[in-house]
Formats: sequence, C-alpha cells, structure tokens
Amino acid sequence: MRYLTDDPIDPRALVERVMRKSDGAYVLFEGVVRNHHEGKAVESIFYDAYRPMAEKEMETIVRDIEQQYPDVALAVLHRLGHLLVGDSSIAIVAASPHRAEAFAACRLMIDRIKQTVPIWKKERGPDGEEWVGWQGQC
Amino acid sequence: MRYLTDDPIDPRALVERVMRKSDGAYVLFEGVVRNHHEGKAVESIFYDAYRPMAEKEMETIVRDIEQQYPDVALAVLHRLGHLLVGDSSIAIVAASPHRAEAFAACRLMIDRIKQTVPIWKKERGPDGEEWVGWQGQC
Amino acid sequence: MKVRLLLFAVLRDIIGRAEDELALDDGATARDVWQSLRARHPELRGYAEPPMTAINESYAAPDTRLREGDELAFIPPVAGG
Amino acid sequence: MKVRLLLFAVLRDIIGRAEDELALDDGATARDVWQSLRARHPELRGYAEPPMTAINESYAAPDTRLREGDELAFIPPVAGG
Repeated sequence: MRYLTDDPIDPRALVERVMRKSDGAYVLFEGVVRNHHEGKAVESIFYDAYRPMAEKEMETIVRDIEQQYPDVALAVLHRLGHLLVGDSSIAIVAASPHRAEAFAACRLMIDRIKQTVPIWKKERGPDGEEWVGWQGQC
Repeated sequence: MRYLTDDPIDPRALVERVMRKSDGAYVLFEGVVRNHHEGKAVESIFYDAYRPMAEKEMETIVRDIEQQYPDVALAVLHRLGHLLVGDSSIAIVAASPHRAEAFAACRLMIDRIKQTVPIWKKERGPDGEEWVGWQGQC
Repeated sequence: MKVRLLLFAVLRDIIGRAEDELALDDGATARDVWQSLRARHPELRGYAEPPMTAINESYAAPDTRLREGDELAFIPPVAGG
Repeated sequence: MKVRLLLFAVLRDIIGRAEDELALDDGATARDVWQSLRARHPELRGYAEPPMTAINESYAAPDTRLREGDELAFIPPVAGG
C-alpha cells in the first residue's frame, strides 16, 4: 500500500520523500484525532477503508493535483485502524518551488480526499460509538 | 529569543509546543533554501536580522492572526546565519480544531512575515552574492 | 450471474458480514441489490436511494447493469482525513 | 542631540559599519539622516527616498522628528521567510 498504513505516520519521512533541491517550501497537513466532534466527547476513532479502491482514488487525486500544479510534488499517507486522541490520521506534504502552489495543492488534496476516498470512521466516546456521516445522510 | 534562532529548526518541537487535545489538524509551513532564485543558481544564503525589532514584529503578527482566528494556536521560528541548499529557514505551525482556519492562519503568517519583519537575505552562488530585494527597490 | 458484494463501515455492522456472494438475474443493477438489502434489514428502510456505488473499485451509477464476476460495493458517506 | 544609528544587510555592507553614534541638530528627522548618508556614499545616490524607517524598534514615518537617545534604523527591503 502506497497511501494507506496500519502504523503510526512519520511525517518527516513523507517530507524527505518529496523534497527536491529546487523546492523553496513545503506545506505539511496533519489530521489529528481530537477530543470532540459536533459537541460530543471523543476518546478514540476506528478508521475503515475499501483499501484497493481507496489506493486508486488517492492515486487519481494525486495525479489530478500534480497536473493542476505541475511544480508541486505530493505525498500522502492515511492511517487505518484504532487511533487515540492526539494520533495523526493523515499526513499530506506538498513541496514546491513557491509557497502559493504548495498551500493550494495541500489544501485541495485534503478537501478531495474527504469527498471521495472510501475511508470511514467510527467515533467512540463516553456516549457510545457512531459511524460519522451515516445518520440520515446516506 | 522566541521567534529567531541561530540553530537548525526542529519543526516537531514547534508542533508539540502548540497542539492541544481539541485540535483536529495542524498545518506546518517550512521555507527551505532552494538552489535557484529568479533564474540564478544559489549555493547558500546568509540571513541577517534586526533581532529585537524582528522579535517584536513577529509577536505583533502572531497576536493579530490569533485574534483574527481565535481557535488557532501559532508557533513560528526563523533561522538566521549561514544556510545551505535544503536547510530550513523558517517553520510556522498553525494548529486548530478545523483545517480551514489552520491553512488560512499559516498562509497569512508567512505572507505577513515576508512583508514587515526586518530580516534580510544575501544569496550566494557561482555568479557572486547579492542582498535580495535591494536593487532599485529601496 | 454471480456478483461479489463488499460491505464496509456502517453497512458491515448492519448486515453483519464483510462480503457476500450474490446470485442475480441477468440485467440486475446495483439499485436492485440495494432494494433487496433494504427488504431484509429494517435499519436500511429509510434509505430509498442507494449510497454511492462502486463497481470493480470505481464509482458507478447505481443503475449500471452488473456483469458476471463484478465486485460491487456500497460506499456510505466517506469520512477520511 | 545624540541618536544611535543601526545598519543592517546591504546598508551595513555599503556604509561599512554596524552602528554609528550621530550628533544631530534638534528637529532632525530620519530623512535628514538618510540624506547625509547619501551625500557620503555614492552607492546610495540613486535612492532619494529613504527605505522603511524604524525608530526604537518600531516602524515610523521618515519625517518623524528624532529625539535624544533614539535608536534609528533604516530597513532595506525585507526578505525573511
């Protein structure tokens, strides 16, 4: 798997994977399990995925964005399984000669991942557990 | 010094300084010495600063942006002295419960630093050295 | 024809399995499969429209006709990131 | 009155020192100091307008009157980041 992992994410390794000597900047986005969501306390999250399709979707998005921003190099890793508050669920690095493209590409990457990549999360807290987004939005 | 350093930057330490359990994301920006600038090869950069004033300006900008984005926590460190290609000159971390504010605050921070903080760079390459921005723009 | 159905996240919890081997009439669509799931699982009755549908690891319209050997998955609202 | 002048970056290279102690007439402004630097340093002649000006570590208008003990700095175009 290139874009999914069951292990903790090392963002430094992602940065080193993409940075070229011509890059003047990189933007790193990390999504982190926080202790609340829509007013409810959260203790942990379980991430599930349709793994081969998620890999394909990630690849498609990376290619789209690298086409839109030809100077940008992207790396992405999404963690699956059980995560605790403070654990990183995703890291995205966008390296570029110029900062504007790095910001734009990184932002677009996380927005698009949230739209179409088949990954789901079940939040667990003192009030029980729930698959995020399911209630009435199917 | 809170915002300036003569040593290599450890972005991880900055991230740990700002992240709270309520934060769902952080955006890290790193500026890196690249091997070119406006068509010329670059081998190294010397960063100079009006240190006490630069510290004050950084503090002002951090406060302004934290006021504009009350959920965001910021950390910033700019390195001074001699840097080689691939060295990081600046790291900015914006942590937030939500990603949109983290991106916006991080981007605004680097833009504002480049506008008003009294830091200068002298680029050195095979063609000699030059203070960036001086020629005819005073 | 035979179609492999994959179940993820809330649908796996509701239906109680990760996958199923379906024997379908020729011409059946993803929408037909969804309606048969709804008929058997009361938790799905409120969902007349199927969720996003993937055939062979790509998004597809729910009215696409399935073919022998297809891998069908319903994609409940995604929440990656 | 006495004013301390700080020089950075390209101005330090041109003028050849990091700081200077200036003896100025009462009422002198940052602009006056800049004009006297231009008179002595040919590399500055093309710069009729002073760069950004800081008095006591804050940006100030170049026509601000200086006061005894002020710390004056000319800020060539910044290039942090």
